[in-house]
Amino acid sequence: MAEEQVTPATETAALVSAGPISQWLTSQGFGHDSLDRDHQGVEVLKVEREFLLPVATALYAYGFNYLRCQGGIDLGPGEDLVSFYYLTKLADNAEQPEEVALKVQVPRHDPRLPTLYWLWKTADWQERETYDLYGIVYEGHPDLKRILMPEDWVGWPMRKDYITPDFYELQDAY
Amino acid sequence: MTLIETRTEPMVINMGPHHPSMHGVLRLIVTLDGENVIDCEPVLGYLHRSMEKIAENRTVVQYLPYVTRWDYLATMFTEAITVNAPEKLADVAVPRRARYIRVIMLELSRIASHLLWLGPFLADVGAQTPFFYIFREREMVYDLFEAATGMRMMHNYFRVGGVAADLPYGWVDKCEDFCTYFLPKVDEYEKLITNNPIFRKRVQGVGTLSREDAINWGMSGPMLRASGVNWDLRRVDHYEVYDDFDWAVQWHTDGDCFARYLVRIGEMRESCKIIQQALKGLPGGPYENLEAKRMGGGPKSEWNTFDYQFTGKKSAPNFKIPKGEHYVRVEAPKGELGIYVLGDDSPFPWRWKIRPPGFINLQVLPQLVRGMKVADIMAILGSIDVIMGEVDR
Amino acid sequence: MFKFLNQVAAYTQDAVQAAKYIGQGLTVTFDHMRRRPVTIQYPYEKLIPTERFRGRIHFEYDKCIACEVCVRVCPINLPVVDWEYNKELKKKELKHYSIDFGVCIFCGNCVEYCPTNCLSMTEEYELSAYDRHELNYDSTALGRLPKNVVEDPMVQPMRGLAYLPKGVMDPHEVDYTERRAGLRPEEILAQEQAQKPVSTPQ
Amino acid sequence: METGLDLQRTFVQALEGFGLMPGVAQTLWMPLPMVIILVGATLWALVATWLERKVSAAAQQRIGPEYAGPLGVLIPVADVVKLLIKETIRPAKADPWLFSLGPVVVVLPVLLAYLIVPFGQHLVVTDLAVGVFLWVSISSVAPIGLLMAGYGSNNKYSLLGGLRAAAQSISYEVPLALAVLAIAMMSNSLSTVDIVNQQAGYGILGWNVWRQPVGFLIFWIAALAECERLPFDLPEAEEELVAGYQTEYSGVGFMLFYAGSYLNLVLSCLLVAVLYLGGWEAPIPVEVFVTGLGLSVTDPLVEVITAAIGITMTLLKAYLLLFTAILLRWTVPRVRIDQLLDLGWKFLLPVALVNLLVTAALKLSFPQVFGG
Repeated sequence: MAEEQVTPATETAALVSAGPISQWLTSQGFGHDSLDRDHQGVEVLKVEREFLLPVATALYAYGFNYLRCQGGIDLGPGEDLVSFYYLTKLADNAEQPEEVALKVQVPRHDPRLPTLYWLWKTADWQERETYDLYGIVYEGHPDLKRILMPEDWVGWPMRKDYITPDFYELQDAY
Repeated sequence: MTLIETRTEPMVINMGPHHPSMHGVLRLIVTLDGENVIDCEPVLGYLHRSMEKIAENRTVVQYLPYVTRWDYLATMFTEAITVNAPEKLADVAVPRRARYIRVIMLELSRIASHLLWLGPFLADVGAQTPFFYIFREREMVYDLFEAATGMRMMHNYFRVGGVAADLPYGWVDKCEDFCTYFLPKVDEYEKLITNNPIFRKRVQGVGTLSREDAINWGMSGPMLRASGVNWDLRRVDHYEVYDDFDWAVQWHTDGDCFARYLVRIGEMRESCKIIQQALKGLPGGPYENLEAKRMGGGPKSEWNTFDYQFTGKKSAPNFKIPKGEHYVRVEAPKGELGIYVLGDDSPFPWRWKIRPPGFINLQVLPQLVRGMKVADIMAILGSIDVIMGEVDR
Repeated sequence: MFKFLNQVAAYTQDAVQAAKYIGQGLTVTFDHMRRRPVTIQYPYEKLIPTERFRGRIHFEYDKCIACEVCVRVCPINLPVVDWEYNKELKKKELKHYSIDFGVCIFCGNCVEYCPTNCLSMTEEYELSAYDRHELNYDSTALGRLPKNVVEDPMVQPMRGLAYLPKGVMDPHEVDYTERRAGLRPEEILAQEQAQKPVSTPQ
Repeated sequence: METGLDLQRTFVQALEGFGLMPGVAQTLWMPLPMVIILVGATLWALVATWLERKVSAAAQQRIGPEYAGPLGVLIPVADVVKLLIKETIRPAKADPWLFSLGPVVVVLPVLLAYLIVPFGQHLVVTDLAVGVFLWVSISSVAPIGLLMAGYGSNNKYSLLGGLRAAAQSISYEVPLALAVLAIAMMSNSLSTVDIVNQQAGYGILGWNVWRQPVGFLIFWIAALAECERLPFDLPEAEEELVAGYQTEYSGVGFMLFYAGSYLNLVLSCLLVAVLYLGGWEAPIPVEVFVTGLGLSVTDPLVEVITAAIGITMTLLKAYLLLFTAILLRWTVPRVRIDQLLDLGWKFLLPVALVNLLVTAALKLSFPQVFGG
C-alpha cells in the first residue's frame, strides 16, 4: 500500500505530530489529542467522550461521509475501554481517499458515550455489537440491545476479564 | 360515497431462523398488513461463534482454518484478509508470483461467490433452474480450488508472505479452459434471466437505495456500486497486483435490485478477464509449477529470485504480530471485508475486529422493505447477498 | 381515440416483447434437455481426489519424535501425543498418538508443520461411522492406508476439472487414464535445455 | 357425424342378450366408466409427477429419478407409498374439521370435473349439456378447500397462502370463463363433445386454436393460474410462505394436495386439448385414411382403432401441453401477488372481453367459419 510510505519520518521525528486533519480540527477549536499514526499512516485522534459528538459532526461536515468500521477495544483487565471509529471520505473514482480514526476512551466502571447513529446510520448495528460484546453504552442509540448474543446473556464476552462459563444453560428458544 | 372503514390488526409473522429463503439462520420479525410489510426487524446471532474472541487466543497459523467459516462462499477473501492484516503490520514482503496466484484465487472465489448469489437470488424470486446451472460452473471453480489447495471450500491456502503451495501442473491450462467456458455461460444466464419480463417486474424499482443513503448506511461492494458510487477497493487501495490488469469497475445508478444484479453479473465477467490476464502474466513461466525450472536453472538462475517464489518465507508457527494497529480491507464479493488488528508483539492479536460486509449491508434491510410486499422481502434480501456465517461470525 | 389506440399498440408491443423474452428463456432450458447431465452418480461413479486432497490423516509411528508441533499448530490442539521421557536415551519416546476425526477439520496445519513428515494426508474422505467414538483413530488406525478409488472395481473413477486434458470440461468425456493438461517436470527441463544449449552449468 | 365406438350401447346390449332387464344393465354399466376414469386420472397425475421430475432434471442437466424402475417410473408409486405410511400430524391448535376436510374439498371437485372430459364420441363419462360450465363452476369450489386448510392449520403462512389462493382463483376464474364463453359461442354448445365435434372434419386446420388464438393464450394462462403452477404458484410460494396452505400437512393430507394439484393440471391440459386443440381429433382426419384404405367407418375393427387413436390423441395433446407447463415452470420466476392480480384484472379480463366481442362480431360476419 502506498499509504505505508506516507510519513515514516514524521512518525519518528515528533512523538505525536499533528496531522492535517488534527490541525484543521484544532484550528476550528475542537479539542482532541493526536495519537501515533496507525501502521498505514492513518491519523488517529483521541477524543474525550464529551467532545465526540462535536468532533464527529465537524468531521462529517469536513467530508468524512463514510464510517468504515466501528468497534471496541479492551485495554486490559481493569483498564479503560475504547470505542474506535474509522472514517473515510468516500467519492467516485477515489485515489487514496483521506482517512482518519477516532478513539474514545471510557472508564470501565462507567462506559458511556454518545452514539454516532444520527450522523452515520451504519453505526446502528456496529454500536449494538460493541455494546453486546464490550458493554459500552451508546447514549441516544435508537435500539441499543444485544445483537449477536442472546438477549438474556450475562456479561460482556469480549472483555478481557470475562470468564467463560463452564456450563451453559440451554437458551430458551423464542 | 363513504368508504366502509375496515380495520385490520397488523399480523406479526416470524420468518426464520429456519425458513427456506433466509439464507441460513437469519430471523426476521415481520409486521404485515395483509400483503404489505409495515416493519421488519432482523434478529441475528444464531450462528454466532465469537470469531473475534477465538482470534484473540490463536496464532495466525492456528486461526487460518477458522476464517473460511466466516463467509463460507467467498473463502479466499477471508483468508486473504486474515493473512494481510499481520503481514502488513509486520511489513512482510510478498513475492510477485504469490500475489498473482492470490489474485487468481481471489477472483475465482469472487466468481464462485457471485454464482452462489445468483442462484439463490433467482430462487428467491421463484426461478429454481439457475440454481442448478450455477452449481455446474461453481463445481468447476471448486475443482480448481481442490487441485491447488487440497479442499473445495476450506482451503487454508494463504500464508503470511505468500501462499501455501505453488499451482500444480496443468492448473493454469485448466483455469484458462474454465474462463473460456465460463464467459459464454454468463451470456446464457443473461439470456435466461435478464430480459425475462417477470424477473424484471420483480426486481426493477424494488429495494431502491439512493446514493446518499447507501453511503450513510455504510454499504459496500455491489450494494454501494449499484447505488451509483464508483468505489471499488481494488481500485481505491491498489492492493495486490490489480493495477497490472485492465478491468472496469462495475457500477449502476439505479440502486434497485436489478442494478445489483447487473453489477454482479458484470463483475463476474470482469473477474474472468482479470483471471485471464493474470494467467498470462503469471511471473516465472507462463504455465507451470516452477520447481522444474528452478532445478534446471541451477541455484543462481533468475527463477530462484524472490519474485518467482510462491511464498516469501515460510512463517513460523509462532509468528509474532508486532506492536501496532491498523485497519486493512479487501474488496470481497459482498463488499468491504476489513480487519482492525491491534498487535502487542505476541503470537496472539490483542484485538481482532472483523468488519464483515454482510453484517453492515444487512442492517439497511428494514429500511428497504418497509412498505413493500411480502414477496419483495425475499427479492431484497436476496439482492443484498448475506451469508450468515459472516454476519454472525 | 388515437391516444387510446397508441396505448393499445404500446400495450400489445409490451405483451409481444414479454412473450419473446419468455420464449428466449424457454429455448435456454429446452436446450439444456439435450445436454449431458453433469451430475456424478456418487456410489457408482466417484471423483478421484486430487493429489493435494486433504482427507483422513495418515501417521507413521516410527517417524514421530513427539515434538508436539502438530498440537501447537492445530486450531484446537486436537492430536493427543502421549510420550514418556526416556532418561537413558535422553529422548522422548512416543507411547500413543491419536486424532479424533469427529472433531478434526482437515485443515492440514499439522501435516504442513510436522518436522519429520510423519503425518500426511490420505485421499480417504468417506469416514462415516455409526458411533462418533469410532472416529477417534489411534496410532494403529492412523497407520492404515486407504484404498484408492481407481482400484475399486465397483466404481467408475472420474477426475475433477483440474486433472482433465486441455479443452475437456466434462469428466464423462474422457477415460481417467488419459493424460492431463500441463507439462511434466522433465518436459519443462527438456524445454529449458533446448532453449539454451550453449550455457553450461558451472 | 359418425357415431364411432359406443361401449355403453354395446355393453348394455350384450347384457340384455344375457337376459338382463335394460334398467339393470344400465345400472351395471354406470360405475364402470367412473372407476375407469378415476383410475385413469390418478395414473395420469402420477405420470405427470414423474414427468415433472424427469423434465425438470433434464432442463437442469441432471438425471432425475433413475433407480426406481426403468427411468425411475416407479418413483411416483414410491411417493404414494411413502406418503400413505407417513405419520399424519395435526397441529395442536388446528381446527380438526377444517384441517381434515380441506384436502378432501380440494381433490373432490377436480375428480368430479373429469366427468366431462371426452376421449371420443361416446368415450366420456357423461355428455352433459352444461359440460364446460360444470367444470368452471366446480373448479371454484377448490379454493374453499384451500382456504379451509389455510385457516384451519393455525399457521400464519398457511393463512396467507389460503387467502392468496382464494384471491388468485377468483381473479382468474373470470377471464377463464370468458375464454370458454367465446368457444361456447362458436360451438353453440357447452357440451365438450359438441365442442370437439364442431372442430372436426378439417384435421389440424379445424381446431379452435386458429380461430381463437387470443382465447387460447388467455385460457392457458388462466388455467396455469388456477392450477397454481409456477409463474403463478403464489399460494404455496416456497420462498415466501414456506409451503403456503400445505405447510402443516404431512402424510395423507399432503398427498391429497399434491395429487389434487397434479390432477388439476392434467385436467386443465386435457381441457385445453379439448377446447382448442380438437380433442380426440388427429391432425389429419382418420376418415381420410379409412376411406383411402377402402374400409367402412362403421367396421368394428376400424371403430376400435379410431377410438384408440382418439384416446391417444387426447392424451398426447394434453401431455404436450403438460410438458410446456413443466418447462415453463422451470424457466420463469414467480410473479408478485399485486402483479398477479394486475395481470388478471387489468390485462386478461379486458383482453378476454374484447376477444369475446370480436368473436361475436366475427360470428355474425362469417357464420360458416365461426359457427353460425
